Amino acid sequence: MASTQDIFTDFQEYLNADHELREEIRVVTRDMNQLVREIQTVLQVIHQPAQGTSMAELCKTAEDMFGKGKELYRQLAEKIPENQYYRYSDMWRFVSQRFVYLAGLIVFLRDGRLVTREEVAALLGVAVQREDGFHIDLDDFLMGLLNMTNELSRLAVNAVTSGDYERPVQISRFVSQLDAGFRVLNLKNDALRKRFDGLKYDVKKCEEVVYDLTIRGLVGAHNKD
Amino acid sequence: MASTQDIFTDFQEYLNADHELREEIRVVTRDMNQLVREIQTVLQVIHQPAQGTSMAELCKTAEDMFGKGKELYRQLAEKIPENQYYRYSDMWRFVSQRFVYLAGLIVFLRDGRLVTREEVAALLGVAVQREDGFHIDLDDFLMGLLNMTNELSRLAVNAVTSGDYERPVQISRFVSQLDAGFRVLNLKNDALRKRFDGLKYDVKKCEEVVYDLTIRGLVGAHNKD
Amino acid sequence: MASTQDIFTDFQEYLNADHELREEIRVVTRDMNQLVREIQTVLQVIHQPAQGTSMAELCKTAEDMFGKGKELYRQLAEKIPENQYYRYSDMWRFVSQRFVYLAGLIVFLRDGRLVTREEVAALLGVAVQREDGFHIDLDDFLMGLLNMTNELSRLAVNAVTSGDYERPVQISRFVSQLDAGFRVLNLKNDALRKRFDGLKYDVKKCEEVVYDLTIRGLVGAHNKD
Amino acid sequence: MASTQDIFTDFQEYLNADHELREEIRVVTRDMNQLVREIQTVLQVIHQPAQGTSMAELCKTAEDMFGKGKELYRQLAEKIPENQYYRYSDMWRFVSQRFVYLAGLIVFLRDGRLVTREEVAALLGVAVQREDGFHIDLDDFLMGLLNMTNELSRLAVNAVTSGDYERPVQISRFVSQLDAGFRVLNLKNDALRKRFDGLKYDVKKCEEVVYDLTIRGLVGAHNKD
Amino acid sequence: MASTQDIFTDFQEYLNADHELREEIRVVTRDMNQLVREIQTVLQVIHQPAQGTSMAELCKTAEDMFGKGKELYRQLAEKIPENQYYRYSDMWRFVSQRFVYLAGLIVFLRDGRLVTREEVAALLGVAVQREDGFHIDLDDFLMGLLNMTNELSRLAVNAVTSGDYERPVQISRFVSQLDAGFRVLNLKNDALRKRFDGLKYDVKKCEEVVYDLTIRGLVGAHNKD
Amino acid sequence: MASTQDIFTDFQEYLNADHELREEIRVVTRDMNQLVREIQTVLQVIHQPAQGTSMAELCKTAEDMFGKGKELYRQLAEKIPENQYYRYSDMWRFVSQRFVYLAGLIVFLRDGRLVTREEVAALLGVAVQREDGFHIDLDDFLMGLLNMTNELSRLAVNAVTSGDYERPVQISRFVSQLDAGFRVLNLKNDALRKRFDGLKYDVKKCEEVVYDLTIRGLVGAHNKD
Amino acid sequence: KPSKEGESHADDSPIVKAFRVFQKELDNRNDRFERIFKLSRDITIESKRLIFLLQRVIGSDDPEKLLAEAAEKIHELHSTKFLEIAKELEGQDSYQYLRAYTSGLQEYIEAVTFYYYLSEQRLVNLDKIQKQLIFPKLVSVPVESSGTDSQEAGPDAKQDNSDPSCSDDQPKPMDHSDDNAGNSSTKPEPTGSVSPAGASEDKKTMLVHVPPSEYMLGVADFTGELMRMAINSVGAGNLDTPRVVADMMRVIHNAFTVFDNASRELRKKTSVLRQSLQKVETACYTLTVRGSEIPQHMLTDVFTSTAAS
Amino acid sequence: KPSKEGESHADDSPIVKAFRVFQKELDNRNDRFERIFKLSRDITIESKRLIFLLQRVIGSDDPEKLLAEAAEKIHELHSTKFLEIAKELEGQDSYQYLRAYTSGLQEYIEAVTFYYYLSEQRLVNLDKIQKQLIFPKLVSVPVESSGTDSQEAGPDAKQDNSDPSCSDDQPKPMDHSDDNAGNSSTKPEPTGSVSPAGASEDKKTMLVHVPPSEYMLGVADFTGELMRMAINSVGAGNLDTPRVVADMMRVIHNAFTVFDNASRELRKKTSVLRQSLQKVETACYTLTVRGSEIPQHMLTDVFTSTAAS
Ligand SMILES: [Mn+2]
Ligand SMILES: [Mn+2]
Repeated sequence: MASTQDIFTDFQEYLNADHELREEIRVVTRDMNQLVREIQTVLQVIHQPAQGTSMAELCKTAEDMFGKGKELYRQLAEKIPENQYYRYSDMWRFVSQRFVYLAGLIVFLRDGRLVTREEVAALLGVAVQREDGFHIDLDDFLMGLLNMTNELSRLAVNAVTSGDYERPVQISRFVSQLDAGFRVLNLKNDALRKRFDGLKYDVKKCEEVVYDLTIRGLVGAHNKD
Repeated sequence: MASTQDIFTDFQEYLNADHELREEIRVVTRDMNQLVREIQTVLQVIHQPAQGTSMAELCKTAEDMFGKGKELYRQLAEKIPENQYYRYSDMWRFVSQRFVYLAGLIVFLRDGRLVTREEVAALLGVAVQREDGFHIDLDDFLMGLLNMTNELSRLAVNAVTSGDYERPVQISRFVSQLDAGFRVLNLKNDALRKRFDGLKYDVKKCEEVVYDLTIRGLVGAHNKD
Repeated sequence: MASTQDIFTDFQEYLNADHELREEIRVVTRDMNQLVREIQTVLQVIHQPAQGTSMAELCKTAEDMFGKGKELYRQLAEKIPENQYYRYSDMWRFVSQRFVYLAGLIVFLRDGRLVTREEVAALLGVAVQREDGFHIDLDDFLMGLLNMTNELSRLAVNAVTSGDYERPVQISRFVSQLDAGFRVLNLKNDALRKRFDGLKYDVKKCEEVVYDLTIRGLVGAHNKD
Repeated sequence: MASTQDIFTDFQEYLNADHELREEIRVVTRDMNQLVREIQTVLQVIHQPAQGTSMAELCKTAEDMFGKGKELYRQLAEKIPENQYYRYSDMWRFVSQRFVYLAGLIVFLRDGRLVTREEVAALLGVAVQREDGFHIDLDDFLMGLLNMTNELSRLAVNAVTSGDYERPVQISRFVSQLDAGFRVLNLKNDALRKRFDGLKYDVKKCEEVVYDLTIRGLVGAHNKD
Repeated sequence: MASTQDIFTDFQEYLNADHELREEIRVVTRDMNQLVREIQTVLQVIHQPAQGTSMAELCKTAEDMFGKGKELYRQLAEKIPENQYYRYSDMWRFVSQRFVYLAGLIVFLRDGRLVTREEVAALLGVAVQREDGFHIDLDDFLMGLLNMTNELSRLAVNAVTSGDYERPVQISRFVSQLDAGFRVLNLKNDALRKRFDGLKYDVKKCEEVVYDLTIRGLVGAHNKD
Repeated sequence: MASTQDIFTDFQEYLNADHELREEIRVVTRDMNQLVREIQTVLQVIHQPAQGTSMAELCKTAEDMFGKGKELYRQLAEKIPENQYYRYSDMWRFVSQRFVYLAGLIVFLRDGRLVTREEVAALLGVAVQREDGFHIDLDDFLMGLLNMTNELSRLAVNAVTSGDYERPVQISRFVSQLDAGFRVLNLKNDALRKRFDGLKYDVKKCEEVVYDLTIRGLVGAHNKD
Repeated sequence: KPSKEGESHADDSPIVKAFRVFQKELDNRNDRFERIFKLSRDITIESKRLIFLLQRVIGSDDPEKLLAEAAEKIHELHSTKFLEIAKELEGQDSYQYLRAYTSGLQEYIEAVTFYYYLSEQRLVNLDKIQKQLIFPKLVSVPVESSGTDSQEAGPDAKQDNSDPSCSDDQPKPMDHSDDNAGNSSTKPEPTGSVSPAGASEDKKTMLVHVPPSEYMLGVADFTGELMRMAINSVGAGNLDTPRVVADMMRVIHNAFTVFDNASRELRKKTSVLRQSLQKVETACYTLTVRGSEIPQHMLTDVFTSTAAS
Repeated sequence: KPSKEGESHADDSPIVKAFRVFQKELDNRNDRFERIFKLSRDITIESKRLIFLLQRVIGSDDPEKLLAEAAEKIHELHSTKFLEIAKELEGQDSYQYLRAYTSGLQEYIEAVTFYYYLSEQRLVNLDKIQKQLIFPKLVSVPVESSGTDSQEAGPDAKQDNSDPSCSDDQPKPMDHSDDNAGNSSTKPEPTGSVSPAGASEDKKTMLVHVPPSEYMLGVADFTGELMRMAINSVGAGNLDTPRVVADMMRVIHNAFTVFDNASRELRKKTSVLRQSLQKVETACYTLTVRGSEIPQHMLTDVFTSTAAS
């Protein structure tokens, strides 16, 4: 009967090791969440810019903070045994989505275009594809983009309040393009699909802001494309 | 077998005492709930002020009613055996949150700023910190503030209907600051976190009201600071 | 042995009678449900009035249909053994709530005020108070009113689409008064309480409609009383 | 709009009265439950009779305790407004079932036969039929009998342990007759039906005890009638 | 704005302290759970005693292991701020119940009687009453006793398989007495009540074992007291 | 839009027809249930046969009562549209199982062998296979057999009490063969499988009765096959 | 290989012999159920993709192309998965296997109802859906009515063999668009003279039976897609769509409130339907309120330019 | 045919172009998940049948024949469904798809554990189970260790080509019964030097990874079958089986109580396990009590004759 006992001892060891690893991951992701909150706080200023706030500077400050994110992802990647990414990925899925959202916001504010997976990967020092090492899962990249559109529709409203009438036009065009992009995907009935269902309200909100500006002659009707 | 029987007799006494105390607490909290409902009724008038309603008077009336609350908290505190606050606190948690919400509303309407824990404690005649006696738990204080923001976003809408265009601007700025405050916290995945997730809708609602006023020239742009 | 068997034979008669009565009640309540659905279909037109639809005529048509309801309640009352109302009332509780909701809707559309218990009782040919015979239970009357507010908030939205800007103002004022009324009640933690918690969303929805109209000058501000 | 307010004030009074009555009923049923526990404790002795315990005396003691039950039922009946029995009966349904079970047990132990509804009503000082006043509902009477059979199957086992071989034979015959009685009933798919489905296990247990006695010659075969 | 920020910083410190204490408690209770499982494993042998296993030695071994438990309770008590026992007690409630269950089992196996609260307190080095310091809550003591009866009814069965016919008789008598004790209690409708409802199955199981032994003459009848 | 309305009118007719058919089926199955209860009452006598009860006569009486069952199945079959058996079969599934159980019991008592599907079909006037018309589903036939074994294991016990020592031997052999038959089947994890899991206890019970008889020399050890 | 369990052994008791026969019947049924269940899962996935495709029609540059693509996919579903299910159900009582294919069928109805709404701006009836799921039997007696009616523009009309997946032994779905059958299949079946469940109307065909209740559940889900489309169309500058959709949804909603007591499933769907309707009504409201701020002709101009982006 | 959705169009914006690429990745993954899920369903069904077969071993005239039949079926499962899963998982991270195959895997472990208990009267370890699910890659480089160890009597040893379903392109499962690999796969993975999840130990093989937690859940279910067998064996006159089984189950039960806090799933299984154990203990008790009425040698006689029926 000794062999039966051995099996259970082995199993106990397996459970212990798993437990310890999860604890270590938790420590890193807690720091990541902290960092995300800090970057977010920096970027919140865009909604209520003080006189003389420079958007470019804000973006620079926020982008620099990704340096610490890189270090944290390095620590995290080190801990994950090769090919066990999906065993533990639920633990960093949410925070990765927020990093994508922030990166996407910075790139749009600075360059007026969609961030690429390559740029996000570079900012966080991870691989683009699963095959090449620790990466940001495609689902999480997409979810991050959807979180960004929600923030942008809010920005469209607040930009008007601050007297900036060009930003909403730019945002509206961008969000429409993103919407067209997502429509190409065959999403399953999962979290991503559910979140995508909300995108149409962001599109609508942005269109409404542009409409408000247009009927008042605050932007030209035809400078949209 | 006498000793076995004794054990059960002792326990029965223990159960009875616990049961009786809970009954007594229930009596006090019922009165508290009643009082909360009454103060709330007084304050509901802010959403549809009659000609000549004075906000200051309303606040005064509501604040005076806290006198009875003080008395009820005194009765309650008396009943709770020293340092068994958390054994029973689920019984008054909800009503305390509502007191905080009402106090916060009054202070904001009157002075345009956030109520402090000290003020709430003073209004209810309780200690600020657990160490100093019967107090309002911090979780409940925060929850009360979050309930207040929901009421304020509703007020922003109704103020416009009543022709008051400055109130929404004030509310929007205040709610934004509260939001920034909460973002600093590292909340666990609990009721507070869930309620905080709802705060963003209040922020957005207020921003949209200000937007509506700005684009129609009913308030000036750039009046943020 | 005989006596045991006899006892059970008696029981069977009792059970059979109960069983048959329930069947008979089921037949009547089925017709009631059918009628409720028909009246509801008539009233659905308010959300999408064709050119020249007269609200007064609609209400008249719907009210006339209560004639059949009266007959059905007569049949039902006849079947219920004196004073066993609460033994079976779960079987007609729900349909009674829907009758109240429809009566409340008609009276509001026609006269702009709250239906009274007396009016509902008269429409259905039942007593107002339990003491006087078959009646609509107070809980069910209140639940019917709460169901009505949801339909009214929907109407506020659709009236605007149909170009009627006064209806929402009237509805908003009415729903607010109902809300104030319910707030006074010390409800138990039951179905009624739960449904009341939903009322605040109807109030808010109506207030936002009035807001949208006011800020665009489609109705005047300060028209609250 | 005064009338709306009046309506709600009336409602509040109604709700308060209902609440208070429920509190009063709760007080009485608590005492009833206490009494039931005490009678049960007396009767538990049948499972482990000390030398010289007289079954007749036990039954007498237990029966005498029903006197207090009579008083409690009198208090309860007094509180229930005429003909609102079924509005509140869920509050005493369970304890009434236990009184029936105890009465049934006493009568069987003493006389070896089924208790009648009349006997139970007399013991508790209530009416037999609904028409004649406060009564024990038939469903609850039947449920009480089913609880009794469970206790009897346990007694069949313990009687053998105490060296009493006649009792199991008597119980088995009695429980079989009860089973035959219940089989005649066309029960709905409710709690009673579910509990009746458990009766077959009691029947089987008793039959197996008689079998054990028979095969060992401790009682004679063919002694069934 | 600074003051708002300060307030939230204070909040964060408070939340952090609470969080850390919970973490420390978790560490100790994890060790306690580990110890409980080890003692349990030692005592499992009673169900399958090898030739020559001495029950007394087993009990001695198990009892000695309580030494470590004493140390752990000392550490735990040290951490709990004076009189915040009930704020955190949900964290050790379950493991305390298991200690009681093990202590109760040992005392019954050794001395054939019920363990006292004093004995349990002494074994774990804690106070008997809340007033005197860190203690085992009475609810948990009782729950532990109820967990013990389930193990005992299992032992009654396995003892027979091992050829020990006296043990079941002793167990049955003991479990019956415990049942009588619990019946006296007026339990609320909580976990304890639910668990107590399960006790009757243990009583019945033990009675059936004694029945099986008696009817085959393996133990004498009438040996009840 | 007229055609859209037609679609819903058609559907309503479909629902009405379905509802009416279900009502008609319910009437027939109620009579079937009543009949089953009556046949069962007749057959219950086998467990406690009075002096001079003839098993053959009992079986004859019970079998004759199947005549009415035939008529009821004829009525039922008439109502079911061709190829819609499985649309409604949940409504008679349970009562069919009971008819199979009773038929199986009669045939075993009379001839000591397993009833065939053909015999059951003939007794009830239905087809054997789905292709040939209204039939008893194989699942229900098998479930009926499993219900029968439970009754037979009970009969094995009671036969001994009545002094009949041959019946248990016959039953034990029969139930064992049935068990072997069921083991051939690949049952899914459904109701049938669950019920089959209980068969082993019937087998065991029968074996134990035969064992009891054998060790006492009441039947020969070798007259079993 | 060792002998199969199903085979009879010489030493079996009569009971065991009987049970070996039972076993075959049970295994047959379970295996068939399993095969149909898997086909249904495939249909679900394909139908979901189809719906995504159709959601791109509003606001597309070339809606005709997308609709043609959808018709192609529907046709492919008929000639593969549905045909396979029809084969499995041949000679069976289809209600016995309804649980196996109901979820795929409902998702398919949602998709195909959406397709017809976009093509023909009306609710397709059950009769048309059912007919497309009738197939000629494999034992091919020459079928007279196999000539297609070219008047039908639906996916069923696409019967050229350009689809490489449509090899010779895969029959095409039949389209009886002559009206002599009426809408018999939405008529109450119990009283109907034909028996569409399992046995098809004549012996030369086989079918996947679509019970009216499954049809109606699919229609309910379709209204969710209508809502999505209406909201999206506002963003695309399409001002009429929300009102047109709201009208359609109100008709369906009112009809559903009439029979919402029929089953728990229908009741649940009705409540979701009501929520969707209110979302579309709110969109109509928003358009009205916002449109009030400038004259109508200017509003159209504004949205037209917006839509061009 | 119209162009597929996945293809790139000239007029796409850069965003749409990027999203078309995303789509392919999503579709690939979802399709793979779906295929594995269906294979898992098949494995579940086959494993349940296997368990039924194994329950007939006790009390059978020819247990060896039944065990051989079971070995055959297990071997077939390896060379069909499991091999297909292994192919699907090749180059993937198997934890990404674990949800797709865990339920089939657990049922399989229940079955195979039961098989080994009946053959060898002991609990088979994870290492042995895992090794049977390692397969040579299709791109066949000559594999040195492909010669089978005939010492192994398990289903994996049956590697002759008599099974017609085992055609040339279907490789046989490999059996590394040499001990140099140790029980590495029950060792804690995170710290282990090898990575059994997805990538197999050398580049010439592929595998279906069996995580220890799934193994243990399967073992828990296996005890339910042990209980069934023990109760059945009493009816068959087998007096020793219940005691032997009870001993085995007690060992497992005690072990489970030690780590029953690891997950809610394990805790639930532990409680079911305890109930099963008590049923077997009650059977042992019944045998003892009933056996007390006559001398032991006579008892055996009685049960032997009973068993002959
Ligand atoms: Mn959908
Ligand atoms: Mn199993």
